[in-house]
Amino acid sequence: MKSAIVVFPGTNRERDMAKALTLVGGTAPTMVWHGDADLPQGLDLVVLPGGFSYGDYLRSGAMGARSPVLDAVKRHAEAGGYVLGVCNGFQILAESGLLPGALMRNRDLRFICRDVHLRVETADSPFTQAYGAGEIVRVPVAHHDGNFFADEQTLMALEGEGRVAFRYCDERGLAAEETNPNGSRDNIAGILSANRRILGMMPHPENLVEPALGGTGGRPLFESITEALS
Amino acid sequence: MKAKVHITLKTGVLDPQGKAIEKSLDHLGFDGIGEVRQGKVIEIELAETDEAKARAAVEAMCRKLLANTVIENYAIELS
Amino acid sequence: MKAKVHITLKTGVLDPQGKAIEKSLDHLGFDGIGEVRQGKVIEIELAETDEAKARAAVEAMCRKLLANTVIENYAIELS
Amino acid sequence: MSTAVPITPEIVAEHGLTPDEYKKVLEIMGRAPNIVELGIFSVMWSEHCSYKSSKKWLKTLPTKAPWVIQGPGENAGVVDIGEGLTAIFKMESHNHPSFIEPYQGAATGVGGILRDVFTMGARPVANLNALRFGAPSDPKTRHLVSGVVAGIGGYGNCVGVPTVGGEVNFHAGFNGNILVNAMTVGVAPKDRIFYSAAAGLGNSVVYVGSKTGRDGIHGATMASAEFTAETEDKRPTVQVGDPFTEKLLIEACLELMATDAIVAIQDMGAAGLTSSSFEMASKGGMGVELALDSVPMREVGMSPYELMLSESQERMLIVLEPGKEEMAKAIFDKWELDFAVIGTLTDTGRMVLTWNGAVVGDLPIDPLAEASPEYDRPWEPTPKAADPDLSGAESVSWSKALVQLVGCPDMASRRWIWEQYDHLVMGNTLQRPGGDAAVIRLDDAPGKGLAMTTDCTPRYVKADPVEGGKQAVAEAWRNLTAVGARPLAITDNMNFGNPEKPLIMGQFVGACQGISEACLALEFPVVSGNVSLYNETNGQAIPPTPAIGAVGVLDDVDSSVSIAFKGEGETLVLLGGSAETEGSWLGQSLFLREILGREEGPPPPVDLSAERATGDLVRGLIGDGLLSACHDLSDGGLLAAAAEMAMAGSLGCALTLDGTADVARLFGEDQGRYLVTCPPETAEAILFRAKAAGVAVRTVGVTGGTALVVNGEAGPSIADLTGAHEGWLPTFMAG
Ligand SMILES: Nc1ncnc2c1ncn2[C@@H]1O[C@H](COP(=O)(O)OP(=O)(O)O)[C@@H](O)[C@H]1O
Ligand SMILES: [Mg+2]
Repeated sequence: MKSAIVVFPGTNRERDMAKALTLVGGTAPTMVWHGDADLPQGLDLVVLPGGFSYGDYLRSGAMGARSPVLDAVKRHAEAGGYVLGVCNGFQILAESGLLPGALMRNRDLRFICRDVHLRVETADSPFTQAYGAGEIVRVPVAHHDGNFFADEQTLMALEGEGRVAFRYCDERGLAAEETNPNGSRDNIAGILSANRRILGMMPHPENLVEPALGGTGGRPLFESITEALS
Repeated sequence: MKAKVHITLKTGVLDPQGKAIEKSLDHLGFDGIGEVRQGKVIEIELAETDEAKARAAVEAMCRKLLANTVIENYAIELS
Repeated sequence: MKAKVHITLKTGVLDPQGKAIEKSLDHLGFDGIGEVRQGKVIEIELAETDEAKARAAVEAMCRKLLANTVIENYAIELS
Repeated sequence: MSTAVPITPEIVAEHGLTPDEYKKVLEIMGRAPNIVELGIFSVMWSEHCSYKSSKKWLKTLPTKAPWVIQGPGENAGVVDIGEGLTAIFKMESHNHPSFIEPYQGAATGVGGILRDVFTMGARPVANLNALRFGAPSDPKTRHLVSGVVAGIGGYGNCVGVPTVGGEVNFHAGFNGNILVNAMTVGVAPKDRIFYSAAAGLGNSVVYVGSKTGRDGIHGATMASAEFTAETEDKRPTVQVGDPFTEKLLIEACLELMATDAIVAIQDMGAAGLTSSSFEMASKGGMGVELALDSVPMREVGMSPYELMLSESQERMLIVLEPGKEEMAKAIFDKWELDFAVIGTLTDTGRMVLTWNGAVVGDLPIDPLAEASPEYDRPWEPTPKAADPDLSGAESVSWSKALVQLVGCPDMASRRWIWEQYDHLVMGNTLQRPGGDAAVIRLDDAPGKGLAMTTDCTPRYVKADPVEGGKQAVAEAWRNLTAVGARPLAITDNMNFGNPEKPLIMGQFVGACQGISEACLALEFPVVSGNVSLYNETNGQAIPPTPAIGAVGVLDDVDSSVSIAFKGEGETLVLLGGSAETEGSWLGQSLFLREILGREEGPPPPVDLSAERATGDLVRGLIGDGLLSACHDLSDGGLLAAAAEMAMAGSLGCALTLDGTADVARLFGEDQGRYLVTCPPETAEAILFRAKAAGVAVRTVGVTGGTALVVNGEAGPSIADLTGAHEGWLPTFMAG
């Protein structure tokens, strides 16, 4: 699998992502600078990592979504390429229109860093195939703007096409208001594009891939992509 | 010229900041408070002196960057 | 009534967001952009119908909660 | 222009210089200074920059050990952690600004301490924060907690450095004067550490980072020196942090540091351009000439005075090797940061400031630095406290008291706080907040880890500054030991009241003495620190708070243990203390304050040799894999420690104590003790090794069940304890 991580000014989880990709996938990703007009040739996967591109100023992901490299990411996506956006990466994907909806300020207005439980809503995607559908996994969130919003029509489309990838829930799988950390509509934590090759998610699978870090809930995601792209 | 861009959340989009302010005002003992919504104002100094051209430019800025039209409306005021 | 509270950073106070927007507009190819500053607008629906009383209440809200007067100025508009 | 402002006695006084100090200024200058020069004297001789009240005593602190590479005197301390790496760290206060504007005050505090660390070549790898707030009942407290925590998170989260630990106290003594102490730990290769001493005649002095605005220029001074009609507009402003720019600055500086372009580098902290340029020149025995008109400015109409005194954030000063300007500029251009050559190094020994070619300031560097005032302020020791009144203790139910203690403001879980801090970014956090010390692993040395903690118990220090000073160091050492780390060194943040009062000065002197004794006994030197004096409101000083930040190393990070009970049926062993006095010390205990409502008595004494023996034993046991959990005993004593371990592991335990289990034994805060667990078959080996080391040891119970049981009497369930422990802070903050 040939992967690249896009680094924007202010990105701060690119190393975490690189570590996870290398550990699970076996090959180190290339780092691409936001100002670059082109992505490396023959790329399978582009990752927009977590962090605070442009300080999250104006709106999280707004400025990153308008940087030159995003045009290249869009071309990659249009050509059927795979894109993973985590946290700030998801915000950028939403801001750029590659995924629907928007990520607003958390319901309680506070930054939240803690482990949450996710229900894997579909195993039918290159990012989730190594999970079982309905499986409950524990991974951390670390964000201030993770409150997913989309209008009714969009939500219906996402649900109808099985494009909700992850939902916040409790350790038994119950997705309710009390298990919703940030106010996201319908507890949505991650969504897929129509061709299922773009995944945007707020939680950080890359931060929980080793027992030493306290768990391996994020690992199957990287196993999935590695398998899909090998 | 100077442009003021007012950015507000579309109706129907829940406004966590507004809600929180509403609650806090309530806690502080203010009553008769209805809905509270929070928006942004971005003030931009422009070299352009022609109003129509300035408006067109600011329109473009709004669409390209300043507002997220999935959730936000914008209004431009020039002076 | 409806109150609109405009909150702006005092002159001289650094506005990192404004600066970043300025740079970003520049990168997007907009030229002739001078200083950019970002502020907030808070819209509040009030049960009060007397203008003077409403103004006094909103003043109090500004001082107690809405504005951080160490770094921000506020202006109230009623309608 | 500013240089024309006449220097009147009022202006001198507003610059905080005493008549005697001003006499010295005249001697050094050989003439009256102009306003720019006066401003420079004023900041260089301020308490903050000159340490005039504290210097005499700071010099007595132990600062050396074979692993210390750089002690106090540079931007941060440096210790060798093996495998060609160093840990670089420091703690610094931002108390007053955080009280005025909690979010920005705390945020810029974090920004400042980060710069102190990366200026030395380190990539920051962890942040900690030691916070002291007023009583929960004080109307300002909630707002201050909320703002400070959001500010620390807002800055640290954005720059991408995990905030992994800290401490929080609430006490009425901090009502008008909170303490916000921030600590950063960084890691750098041993052969690439950067210092601040300028060198090389003719080398360029370069300014990088953000532009200079009118942030934080001393209010009173400005008002009378410069302001006329436009006062409102030119009013000095609160510093606002820009963590995004800081993140770029970290990356740009580290990129430049990977080349061979830097001769010296210094962040612009308090007193901005003045102290950074002055210190760099002074340390290197150089002169410096600065063209102030080339400083990047944020606002129009700024004066040389303002440029020299501004405290705008996210700026650094660098002396470059000749010919490296272009290459360096390219790096800062890439990161879209300002870069300007603003001066050159000279051999005149003077600081010469120009403005559009005209000299606006000309001062001798060494005489100014050498003549910087140093006071031997009169001091009085704190009188010894009488024994506490313990009446009422007999009738207390231990079970109720325990629930009350684990849910009291000083012991309740800080989860509400640390969940607002990104404590996971970088992907190296092995022990998250909530344990005795945070543990992170190192990217550049697989298998190795760093442990860190901050500690101080102000109520102990107030009752007895010497014992309290010792205790702060000992507790930090103990917390590192409890996760299996080898303690290396500390940074101290000395927060006290007005040193001109002999009793307050006595607290400072006593704390220094206690810290010194502990550092020597534990081989745990001071490598950096910060002093914050005059923490008073309406003449009332804060409880003396010498906050200790400490760093230790784990050579085998996998051997580290946490506080959580791991499984049913494990043996609980209590290590340390002494068999005779065990659990009897209630003076200044949390039990006495929270349950009996009295803040009395002397604090528990620290026996440093027993401390050392016990800690060394515990570390050895952890290293050898004999322990499954370990927690030191602090606030709330034995029972509180057992409860914390039980809550962390969601598992109960039954304690069996010889004789009667009175509250003094359960809640006494005798020092130097650890509660550990091990599989039953290992207990024998632990008892044996403890006896061989001369460390008091006894098995005190077994894990299991869903409640805490003492000598057969069932106490609270783990669920009730957890409810009280986790409930207090969120409930308080929801107000
Ligand atoms: N301000 C804070 N920020 C982050 N973590 C904190 C803060 N305050 C306390 N903690 C964490 O809470 C836990 C308990 O703190 P404390 O009671 O001071 O521990 P100890 O008694 O072991 O010194 C520690 O892990 C500490 O790092
Ligand atoms: Mg401890």
